[in-house]
Amino acid sequence: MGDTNLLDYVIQKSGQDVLSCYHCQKCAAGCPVAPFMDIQPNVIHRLLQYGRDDEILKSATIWICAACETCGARCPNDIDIAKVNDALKQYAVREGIKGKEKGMPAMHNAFLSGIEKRGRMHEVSLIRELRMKTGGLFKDMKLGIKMFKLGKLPLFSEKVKNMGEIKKLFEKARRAQ
Amino acid sequence: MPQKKIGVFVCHCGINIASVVQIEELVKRLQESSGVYYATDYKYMCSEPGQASIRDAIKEKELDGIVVACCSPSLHELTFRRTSSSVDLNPYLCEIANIREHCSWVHSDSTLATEKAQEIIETIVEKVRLDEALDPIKVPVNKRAMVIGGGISGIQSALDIADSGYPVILVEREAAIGGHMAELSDTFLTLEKSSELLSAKQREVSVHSNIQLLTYSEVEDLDGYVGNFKATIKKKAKMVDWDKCDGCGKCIAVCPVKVPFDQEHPLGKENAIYLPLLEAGPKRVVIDKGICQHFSGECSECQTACPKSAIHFDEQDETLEEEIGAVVVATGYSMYPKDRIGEYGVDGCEDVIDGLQFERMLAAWERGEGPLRRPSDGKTPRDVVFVQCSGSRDPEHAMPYCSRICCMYTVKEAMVYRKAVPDGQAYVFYIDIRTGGKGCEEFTQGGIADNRLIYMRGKVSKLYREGDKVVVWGVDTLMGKKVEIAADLVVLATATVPSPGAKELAQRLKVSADDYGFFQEVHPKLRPVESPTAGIFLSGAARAPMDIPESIMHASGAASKVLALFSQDDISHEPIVAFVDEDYCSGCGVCVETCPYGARELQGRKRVAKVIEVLCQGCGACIAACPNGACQQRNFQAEQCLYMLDAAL
Amino acid sequence: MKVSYYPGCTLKDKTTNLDDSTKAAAEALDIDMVELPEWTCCGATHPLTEEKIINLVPQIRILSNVRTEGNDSVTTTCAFCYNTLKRANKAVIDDPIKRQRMNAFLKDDKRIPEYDKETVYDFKEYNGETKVVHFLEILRDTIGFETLSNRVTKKLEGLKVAPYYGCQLLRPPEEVDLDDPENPSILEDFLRSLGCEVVNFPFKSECCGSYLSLSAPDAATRASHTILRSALKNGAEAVTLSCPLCYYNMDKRQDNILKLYADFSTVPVFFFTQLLALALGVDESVMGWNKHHIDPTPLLKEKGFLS
Amino acid sequence: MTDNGATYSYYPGCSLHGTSREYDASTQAVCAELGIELKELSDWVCCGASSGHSLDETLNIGLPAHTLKLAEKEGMDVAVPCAACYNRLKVAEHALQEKEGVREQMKDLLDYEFQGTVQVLNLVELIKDRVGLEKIRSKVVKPLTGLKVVCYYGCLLVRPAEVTHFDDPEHPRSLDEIMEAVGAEVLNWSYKTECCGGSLSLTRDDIVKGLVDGIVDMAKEAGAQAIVTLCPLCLENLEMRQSDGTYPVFYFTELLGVAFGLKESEHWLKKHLVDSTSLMKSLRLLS
Repeated sequence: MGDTNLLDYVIQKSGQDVLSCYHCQKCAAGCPVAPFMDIQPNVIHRLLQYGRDDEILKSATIWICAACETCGARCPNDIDIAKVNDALKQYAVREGIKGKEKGMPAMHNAFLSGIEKRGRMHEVSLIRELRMKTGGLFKDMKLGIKMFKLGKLPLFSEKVKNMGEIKKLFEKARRAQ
Repeated sequence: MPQKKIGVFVCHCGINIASVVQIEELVKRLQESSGVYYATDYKYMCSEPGQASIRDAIKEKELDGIVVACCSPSLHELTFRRTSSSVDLNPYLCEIANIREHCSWVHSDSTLATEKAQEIIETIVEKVRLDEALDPIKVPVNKRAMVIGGGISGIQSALDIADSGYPVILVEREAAIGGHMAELSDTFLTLEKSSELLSAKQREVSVHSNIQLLTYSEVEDLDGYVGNFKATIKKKAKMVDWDKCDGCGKCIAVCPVKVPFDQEHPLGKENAIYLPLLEAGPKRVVIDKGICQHFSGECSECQTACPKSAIHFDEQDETLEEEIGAVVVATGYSMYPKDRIGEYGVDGCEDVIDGLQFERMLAAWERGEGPLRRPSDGKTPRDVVFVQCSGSRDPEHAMPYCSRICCMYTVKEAMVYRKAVPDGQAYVFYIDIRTGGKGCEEFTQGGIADNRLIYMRGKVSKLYREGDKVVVWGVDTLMGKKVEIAADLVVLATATVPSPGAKELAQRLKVSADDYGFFQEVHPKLRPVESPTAGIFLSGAARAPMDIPESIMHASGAASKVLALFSQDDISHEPIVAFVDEDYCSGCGVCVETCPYGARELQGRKRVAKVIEVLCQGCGACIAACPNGACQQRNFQAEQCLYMLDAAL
Repeated sequence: MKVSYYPGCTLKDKTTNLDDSTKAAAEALDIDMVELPEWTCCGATHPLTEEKIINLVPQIRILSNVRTEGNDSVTTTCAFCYNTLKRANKAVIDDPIKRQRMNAFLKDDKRIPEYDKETVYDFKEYNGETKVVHFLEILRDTIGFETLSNRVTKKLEGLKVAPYYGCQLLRPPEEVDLDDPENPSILEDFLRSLGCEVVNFPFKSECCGSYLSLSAPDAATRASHTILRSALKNGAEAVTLSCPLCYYNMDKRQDNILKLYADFSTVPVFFFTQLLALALGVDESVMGWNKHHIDPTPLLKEKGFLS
Repeated sequence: MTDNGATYSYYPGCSLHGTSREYDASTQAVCAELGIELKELSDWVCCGASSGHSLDETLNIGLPAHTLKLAEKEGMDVAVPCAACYNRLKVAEHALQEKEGVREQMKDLLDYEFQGTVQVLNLVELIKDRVGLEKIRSKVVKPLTGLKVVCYYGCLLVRPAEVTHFDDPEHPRSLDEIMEAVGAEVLNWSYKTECCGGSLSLTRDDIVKGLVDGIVDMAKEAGAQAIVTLCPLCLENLEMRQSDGTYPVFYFTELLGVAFGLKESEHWLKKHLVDSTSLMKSLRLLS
């Protein structure tokens, strides 16, 4: 990341003026998943100011954020914390920093690699690849069977014919990091 | 004396009176009552139709006096007296019988209440029967004002009054006007240089034909009353002949007395002899007798060093007497002494300063006097911690009130500091950020974000020196964790308190001050710029902590009150005052001591007590004290009161 | 001037040198001080229990015994006993209900020591008459540091001492009221009157960890270390204090400090009465140097105060 | 905005070809009934959903931009039933227009110069604004009288407001109006835009259970017999993770189908994990 600290990186990448946060905690109050977070959404800004990058990047908060934009809509200083968390997730993945939350990164990686292969998301292969990485192969098995019986879990994935552009897109994305 | 034709007007006050007092029964009984010539009632006497009925009755029945039975006199006495005088009935022959607060509101038994109402009315009828027609007392107004204090408030009040064409004496304790504003760096919201804003005003004062500037002077005493004050002013000896002195500064160089940096002092005063920041004209030195060692020892270094031998220690203070009509108190504020806050370790810490001292450091940097230097070792502070509410909002140890201006000047100081030290980091420990006022919140939040100030919510518990750092123990309540910062410099936003000597001045002016020493206003909401003593007005921070914009508003507010006073050639005073029957007065002087308003004096060859009618507030203390009944009060004479008692019992 | 002396429990076993040096110094300064007979424990920390009776009984019984001895004041050097006695006394003075309850209890209590004998005791209600005075207050207010410095035979010239107050001597200020809680000066003036060089350091009234040394030893070690390190950093050669518990944390547990903070250098800790006795030329036996964990004698010898 | 009569490009998104087939079928049928022709974009690609914006900014904009390229080539406004896809496309559209440098980056990545000539429409917007309530009312054959429902918009349709510009982020009304138009009794409640947990379902179902139960309880408290929604992700979560297990959740297009008397409606409802047909039968809305 060069000499700029994480604070400057996040402000630039997410386009959110994190420094204008005056910690009214309206976001934390309205965030549906805040109770499950180890660091409250706005406290991330304070830790960025203190330069406690490690603590942030290893937190469960940035992965649990469901990007439902409630905070962004209600923040008096118009800070969209979902975008801040995106910038932090992207940075953590790129720097290979593993945090408390293992499931979500694995799920997102499996999702994108599926698209790189097929151009479209295929639930069965996504779940298979995810469970192989994080274990719990038989989780939701009962539900899975029921959905399969209802014809909602096609075994064969649809594939995009012209994959050339997709391949190029993923290539350039990797190089752009 | 022919029987006076007295009319009684009973008000229903909607249901407030009528719901308890039986109005018709009362009016019927009043019509039969001996002292009453005419009696009637109406739903709302104070309404326009109600007052019209009174006016018509007075004219048709040629009434000699009226009683309005309604609510408390403090509500509508004035209204009904104006109604009476509008039909040429002397207003002091119109009296109020309070049958609401004193009767219907406090009773429920309607028969008894009606009887009581009748008694109250008949008592007042007796009073009107013996009332004399009176006219307000006229007092000439000396249209000349005195402003005490030459800070921005005093300057603004003086200019407003002088610009309206009235002469003003501006008395300033220090050798130059400008007050604390002269010491500031930039001022918030526009970040303009404080000295630049001030110098325009200072020049205006020094050249204004209507303003007589008395610097290095203090008000010793104030006598007299509104429109006719007599002020005794002490012009302190400068001990320097300003015609000879050209401000070369040789004397300053040799002066052994050093004014400590963190002791409150006017700008430029580093020694006992110093160059005050004069608003205009050449630089000239002044000696502060209080700390000059010539008087406490035998030093006369400056005298010998002066090439023009302009210094002579024998110059005496001068005392002046000035006749004035109005006084504006603009004594301003000072900072709560920081070494009174033991836990902020101030005893050994030169690098723990207060907000005003940091202003001086920032102003010096802005004047290009080199980089920011901290008091202990002159190093440029990289980490500066601001500690808010030092001594404010602290009922237990210091001032319980919020000093109002620190949140704003702290963020501004932090912004100016970041200009002076671009790679410096400013931390602010606060309990609440109180930046109400136009444009203040945007200024603050913008300042915090743009300058990467770290604002932490938590009151600092302890400061102490460790090596060359000042360690700050605070908490960040957001994290719920203790925060320890090793700072190069700590700026305490100490409480704003009245300027030294304010309490004593209040006593000399016979004006009340609250227990912190801020001057007391008549009414905090409705009459904020007037003191309870008529003719004395309050301008700026002398009344309560306030920033420069508010000081200007209050200054002009006080000035407008002075102009209102000066707009009349004379002022009228309630005529219900005491008077002395000289035949009975034995000149014992008891009444003179008892009078709380100084409205009494023994006069003439016969040494007979005389009432200064303008000062008399009609409290009756002298009447009670007078041993031989020589003293009476108009329309409350003893005989009258006895009759009223008969009617009441 | 006759005053009862209340030593307190630790002065009879672990810190007899505090007891002996106090009595020796008092004698040297001819303060007529008589140890209270049959005294009991003062209840240590000011009553942690809200229980109505037991939290005041020990102190009030001691104070009323002082009165029965015919003295109007009691002195002690232990900060804990001073704090507890003074606050209990104030509680009884300020709160009529507590006073009533204590007197009721003391009235019955009078019969207990005589077990079987039904002795009628002319029990006089206790209303807080006894004055609780720390030994330092006697030096400051009764003797006066001026006269004290004249009575000193051996000036402790050049001994750089850091005065340590701890908490019980100063807080809560409105009840203890010995000195300014944030900027106290009584120990500084005392040391100057002995000729010592006073070392000012910011942690002179920070808590040493007190009885946490039993329940949370690391916390106490950390607290004492912060204090001692700050004293050393400000140039102290020795520390003086007036409380046996602070003494235990600061002197006895310096090797625990060394375990946690390798760069820490040990420093001798004196009771202020030891320095007083030393300065008054009282014989060595009262000092009990051997009771110290960090032996102070090398420093004293080096400074020429010990033969 | 190209008003090409009643033909729109159609971007179903991966879920509608997988776990939410009934949403795809009911959408096509209802649109046909309302005279709208949906031409599915050929060879469309996944919008990246939450994984795109979580892991890689280039993919986050690149994938939906690819779809926008296809749509612009077709030259028709594009209808997007799934709220998540709709959100992603709007974010890309917004970035291309507002964010500096994105247009060039996408030109380099997809070698296509974006014109911004095509509008992205979510299905509620299409039906309520383009078709209009009058047309809907005219098509009602069997009004859904007696059916008490609450409308659940989820978060991605209405937020962030400066990107989606659709309805009101706190109190949206458009779906309520559609359901009222077909005779259902739409009740007011306060969880219209509360998040259901979205992509957390696969890895943190404990969180989704908490959120979903909250939503279902509020719906019951409002007196509703069922929830109507418009997002496949929300419906999946609401059905899979509700502890009640019997509280029906409908796609709004399914109810429109029933109201329009479309025969295959029952077929769609049968595909739900949570039985939704018995409620309809009890109200005699299904034979």
